[in-house]
Amino acid sequence: MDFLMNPLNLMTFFPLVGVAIILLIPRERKDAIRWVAVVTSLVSFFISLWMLSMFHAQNPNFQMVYDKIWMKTGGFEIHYAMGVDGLSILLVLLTTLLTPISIFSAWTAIEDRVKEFTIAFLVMEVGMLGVFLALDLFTFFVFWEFSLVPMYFIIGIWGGPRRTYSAIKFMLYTMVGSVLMLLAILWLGLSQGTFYLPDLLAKGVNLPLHLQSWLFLAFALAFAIKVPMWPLHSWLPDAHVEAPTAGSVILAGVLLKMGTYGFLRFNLSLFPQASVKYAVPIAVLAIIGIIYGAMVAYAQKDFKKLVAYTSVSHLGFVMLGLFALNPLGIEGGILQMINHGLSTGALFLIVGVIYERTHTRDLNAFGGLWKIMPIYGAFSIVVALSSMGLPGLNGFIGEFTILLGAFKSPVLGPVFTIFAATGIILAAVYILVMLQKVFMGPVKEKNLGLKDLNWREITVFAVLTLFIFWIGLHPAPFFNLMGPSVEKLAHGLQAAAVAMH
Amino acid sequence: MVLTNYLLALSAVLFIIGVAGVLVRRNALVIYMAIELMLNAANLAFVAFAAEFGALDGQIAVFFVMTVAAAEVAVGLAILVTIFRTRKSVDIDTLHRLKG
Amino acid sequence: MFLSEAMNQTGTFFHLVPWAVLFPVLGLLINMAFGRRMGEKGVAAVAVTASGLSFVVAVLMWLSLRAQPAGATVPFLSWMTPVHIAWAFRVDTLSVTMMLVVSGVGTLIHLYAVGYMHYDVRYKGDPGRYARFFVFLNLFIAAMMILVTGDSYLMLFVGWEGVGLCSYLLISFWFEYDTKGNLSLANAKAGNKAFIANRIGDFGFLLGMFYMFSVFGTLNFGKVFSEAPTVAQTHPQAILVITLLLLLGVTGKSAQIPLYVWLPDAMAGPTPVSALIHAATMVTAGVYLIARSHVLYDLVPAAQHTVALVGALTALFAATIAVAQNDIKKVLAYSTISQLGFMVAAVGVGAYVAAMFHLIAHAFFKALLFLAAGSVIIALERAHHPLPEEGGHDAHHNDDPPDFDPQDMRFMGGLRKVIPITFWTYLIAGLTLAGIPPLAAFFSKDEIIADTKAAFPLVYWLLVLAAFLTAFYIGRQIFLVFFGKPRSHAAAHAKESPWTMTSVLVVLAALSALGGLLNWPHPYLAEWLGHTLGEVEAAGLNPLVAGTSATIAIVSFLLAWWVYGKRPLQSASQPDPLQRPLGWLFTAMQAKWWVDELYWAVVINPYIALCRIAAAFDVWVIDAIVNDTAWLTDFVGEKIARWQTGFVRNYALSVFVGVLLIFTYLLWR
Amino acid sequence: MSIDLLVLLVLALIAVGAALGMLFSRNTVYSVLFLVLVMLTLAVLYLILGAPFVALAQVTVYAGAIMVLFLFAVMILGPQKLAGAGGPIGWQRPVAFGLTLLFLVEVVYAFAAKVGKLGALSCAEAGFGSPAAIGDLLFNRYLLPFEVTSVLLLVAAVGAVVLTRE
Repeated sequence: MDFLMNPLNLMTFFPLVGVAIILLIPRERKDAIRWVAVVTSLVSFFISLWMLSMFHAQNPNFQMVYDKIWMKTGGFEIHYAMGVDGLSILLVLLTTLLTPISIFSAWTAIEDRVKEFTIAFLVMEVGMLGVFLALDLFTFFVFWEFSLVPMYFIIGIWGGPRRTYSAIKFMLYTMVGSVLMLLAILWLGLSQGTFYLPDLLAKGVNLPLHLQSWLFLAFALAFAIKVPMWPLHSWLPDAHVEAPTAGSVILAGVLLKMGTYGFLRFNLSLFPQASVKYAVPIAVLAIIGIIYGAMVAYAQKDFKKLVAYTSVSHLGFVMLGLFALNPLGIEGGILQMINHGLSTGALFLIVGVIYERTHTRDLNAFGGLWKIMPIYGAFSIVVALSSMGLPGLNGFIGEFTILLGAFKSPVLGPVFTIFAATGIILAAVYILVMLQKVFMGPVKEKNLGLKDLNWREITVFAVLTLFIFWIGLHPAPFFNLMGPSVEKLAHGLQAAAVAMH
Repeated sequence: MVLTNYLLALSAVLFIIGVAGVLVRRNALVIYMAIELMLNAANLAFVAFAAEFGALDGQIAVFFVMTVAAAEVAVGLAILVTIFRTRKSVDIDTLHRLKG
Repeated sequence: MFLSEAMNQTGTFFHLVPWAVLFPVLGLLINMAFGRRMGEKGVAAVAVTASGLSFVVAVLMWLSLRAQPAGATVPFLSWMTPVHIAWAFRVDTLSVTMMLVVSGVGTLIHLYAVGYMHYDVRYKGDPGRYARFFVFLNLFIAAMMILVTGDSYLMLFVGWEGVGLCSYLLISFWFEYDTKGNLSLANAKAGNKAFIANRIGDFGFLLGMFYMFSVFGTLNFGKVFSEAPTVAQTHPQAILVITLLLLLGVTGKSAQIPLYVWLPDAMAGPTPVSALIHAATMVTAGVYLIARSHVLYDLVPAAQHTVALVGALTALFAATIAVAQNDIKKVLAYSTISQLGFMVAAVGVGAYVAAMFHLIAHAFFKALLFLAAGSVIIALERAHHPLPEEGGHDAHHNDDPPDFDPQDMRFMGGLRKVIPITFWTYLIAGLTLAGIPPLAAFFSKDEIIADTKAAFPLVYWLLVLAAFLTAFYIGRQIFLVFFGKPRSHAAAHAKESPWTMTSVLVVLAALSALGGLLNWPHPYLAEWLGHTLGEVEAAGLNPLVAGTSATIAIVSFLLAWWVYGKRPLQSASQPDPLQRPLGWLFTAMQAKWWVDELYWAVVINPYIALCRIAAAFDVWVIDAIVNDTAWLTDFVGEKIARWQTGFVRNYALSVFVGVLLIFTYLLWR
Repeated sequence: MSIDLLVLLVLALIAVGAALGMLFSRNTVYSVLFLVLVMLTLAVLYLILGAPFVALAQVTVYAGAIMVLFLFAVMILGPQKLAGAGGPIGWQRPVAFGLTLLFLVEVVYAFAAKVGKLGALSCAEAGFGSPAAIGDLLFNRYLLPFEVTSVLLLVAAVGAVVLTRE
């Protein structure tokens, strides 16, 4: 029974309780199913708050660690290990926050096969939480692959016209990366004698640099596809455009962060020298991602594709932050992951709201919505400004810290910051043009009858806006949570950087 | 005095003729017979080595080869007969439906 | 009794400074929540009191500063812990001066807006938006307060972008119309242009802050200014780069040469917005920034020269364009750019007090000019198609030409008789702008010119030329609008605006007339700012310079009378009297030297094309690579499948080939 | 040239000739008979090699039973001659011939260069290939394969019957 006494396990596997209940409910009682799903994910959220209360921020190491021998094969013990530290706590909270929001927002959007939809969502929450909490390379890989399957079904079944194509593309693209990662995990595990992360971190990976580089690159490829970084991003627009609104919110909000978290937890922690060696190329790719994402987003006609490309741009910032290899950059990167989850999640909800009413995503079909849907307009302006990085809102805090970190970074430098900072101007361009096309200008006749937000949508947006303002005005609690852990990580990287030069 | 090499050479030649038979002929029966020929060539090699090393195991192997050959011929001809009923021809090339 | 309690132990009210920001925020929240239910009167009351209370706090700060001139820093809340920057307010003479101007003029404009928006909202046919206007106006006051009272560059930056946001929201307030009132995207595009131009400026500001943080380790004013001299030694060119990057930010916000293009388009916003944001307060934020960072600028003469040069060039360049504009608000917009050029030139040569003095004077008379222009526009609008509740009959029976635009001066003329109060207040403000002696701007502009004469002769001549053009274009505007005979039905039957608007005009007229007393007989302002800016340049009037600039102003004004007053324009379609003598030069000035077209051709269109290429590249190359690998595997698979012919003999052959290969391998090995 | 060698040569020639005959004969019955001839010559060879029991088994089982079965099959299926050379995949035949010749060349080369002198026949003690010796070996060491082959034969028999049922 001690399995469920550990808060992390309880939180991760609690959604399965919801799944069990939903299985018992007959298919027709859609609302009952939806309520059970929302309540389960909310309870999971409260458990995560309980876990947060037990998390003491000064301790940089893993906390609430649960470690059991899972299987013994060929003289190897494969551990089932779960733990949380400063790097992953915020992402766990983001997951448990966004899941109820996206289920709640899919109330009227999903009508057919609601039972399977909610089950897929809850199972995915288990997968996602597992990824962020796993402390054993093996467990991590299991959860990593496991979380793909529900998203494949969510895109594939409830998606738009080209859903099968984009679902398969999404699945295969990620699988290609994770195959290499599996090889790297095995090679690492076998060469170091253990898959257990704390041991690996304590002992340090004693491999010559060129071998370390290969491992680093294998991990990097798998995570770069997931982030997505510049050349490997072509699955994202298709997956987002075809996924249902709730699916897009979770895909953008959490699944993309598994890539950046992976870089943080594995690439930076396990291979400091290789990180220093590859910091500049990755930073260059990140900057290309920022500028390229912004430009392509500006040229999009489809509202959802525009928002999808903004994710490429925002996560370019996160990657730049992470590979600045100093505490400032990494803290900015982690916070920007949270900000991106909130503001891009909200942006997808905005697309969802208008898509539910007009069943089109073509930007030119809208116009002057602010006049006929004032509340919707107000929330959208706030969310758009937050994703544009307006000071006083959450986006700015992340971007400012990242750019500052990159500027003072031992490996990067002012030139990187200048190019990345142009991203801020380009972000303003595509956001404002989007606002102009959708919310301003004269109202088209067919849009006159559109109803404004109902109470359900308002609660969802209110929660997200609350966080947007909170992180914008008082981010101290968030920074304190991750401070020590990032300090410890950055210390390792600093030593590597000094050793390398 | 007779060297085993010569016997092996004979066995090889017979084997190659068997292979040629399988590849060239279009009549299913002749292909079966070519296979029998190849088996016999193998038996010859077995016996030759049994004789040379003075160990009877080679000859035991011949028996096993024989039983397998017998089983194979039985089943093979049965199949051939059933096919013949539908195809009315023994030509192996008529059977080409199972393709990529 | 209330004051005594509020006073803390040291007998000052410094700890109340956060309320300067919180009152407007409270006001906007109330209006946002209960706007619909409170009706126009309620909304107006809440908004005006919020701004008024902010002004009261400013006055309290002023009182406290009189007692303790050094000022204080009031911490408020922790903010960016990793960079050790907190929400903290800095109260000193410089910030309080700005607070007084912002909240003072702001409250007056709130009052004016109550009347103006009552009509404007009805003409645009969406009374529901009344509350939203005042929400944004209060948000602007709050953002401006954060800007001026911020204790670190980052907090200043929050206010900086906050006011940028408010100007965006207020410019595109009527987002479905254009300035003439027909449905179009013009206002929305103007809003975008303003925000993006500001954002480009803020890009420079941000980089400046990054460099500052990497060199100083902090963005807090106190620490930065104390460490500046030492850093100037250790990192020789650091301060230069930082100050120039800050200048880029200033050009964005205070509409100087490269990034001024958004201000004329910002006239798309309702007139109170133009008055408050694009004349009195927001655009002066750049001047405040340089004045605040005077320590940095004083260390690097090269930076100061560039600032002065940029200011002077802008002053002259904008003045030339203002001379040839027909839209009443466009003239004032370019005039604002030009006057800002004066201020930036002043801080460029280190004349911080002169700059602040001109800033204050400008806030008064330019706000008045805009509000009076607004009153003229509303007067013409009400005459053109009167509102139903004012006995307006629906049919457009009057003989106004179809393309009648209430903002175009060619349709005005002879308004002094029909709207006398607006005329007299406009005249006072116009003469102040021109720099006619007894009025405020004469002293402030004269101080600037006197200081530049000593420090930077080239800038001096540029400013003198700009002053000459200033007097000319304001004279032109006054004679076109108020003298001669009415050139349209609406001009003939214009009616004076209600007392709520005209009262504000009168107050502002008084302020702009008497503004000179601030620093003339006795340099109060110089002493007052001295506490913050340290040693301040010698005040007092230089008779020679004063004389020359006064004569220039009067001569130029008379010239304007001679061109536009003596033989006033007869009809709206008559070409401008300057058209013939100046020929292509006049058309160039009217077409704003085609700077907008240049930016479109050089920056915007190439960017759009590049984005399209990138989008196509993304689909046809990156996506294609992925899809083609899928197609390739399919193609290869299909080719291999063809090898299974179905003939048993082929399979036998393949087996044999296998045997052969193995055999040969075994042989050769 | 010793007598044994001469005998071997004659038998070899007969065997190869019969095999080629089987290969090229148009009439299926002829090729069956040629195959029988090959088997008989092999039986004689086994006798020479001191494997009398195997030789007799060869004659009775192989030549006798299996070839008779073939004759039955030929009779059932009718000995029509297949006209034409290549049939649908004409290219098969020449390629097959080429490859077999290549294989032959390689085998010859193998014998010439690679295979050393193997030992001469030892024709050791009498009773070497006698049924007693084979039986003893068969039922001791090779009992399991013996049982397995019996099962195999059973399956083959049942299979043949099932397959040819109407």
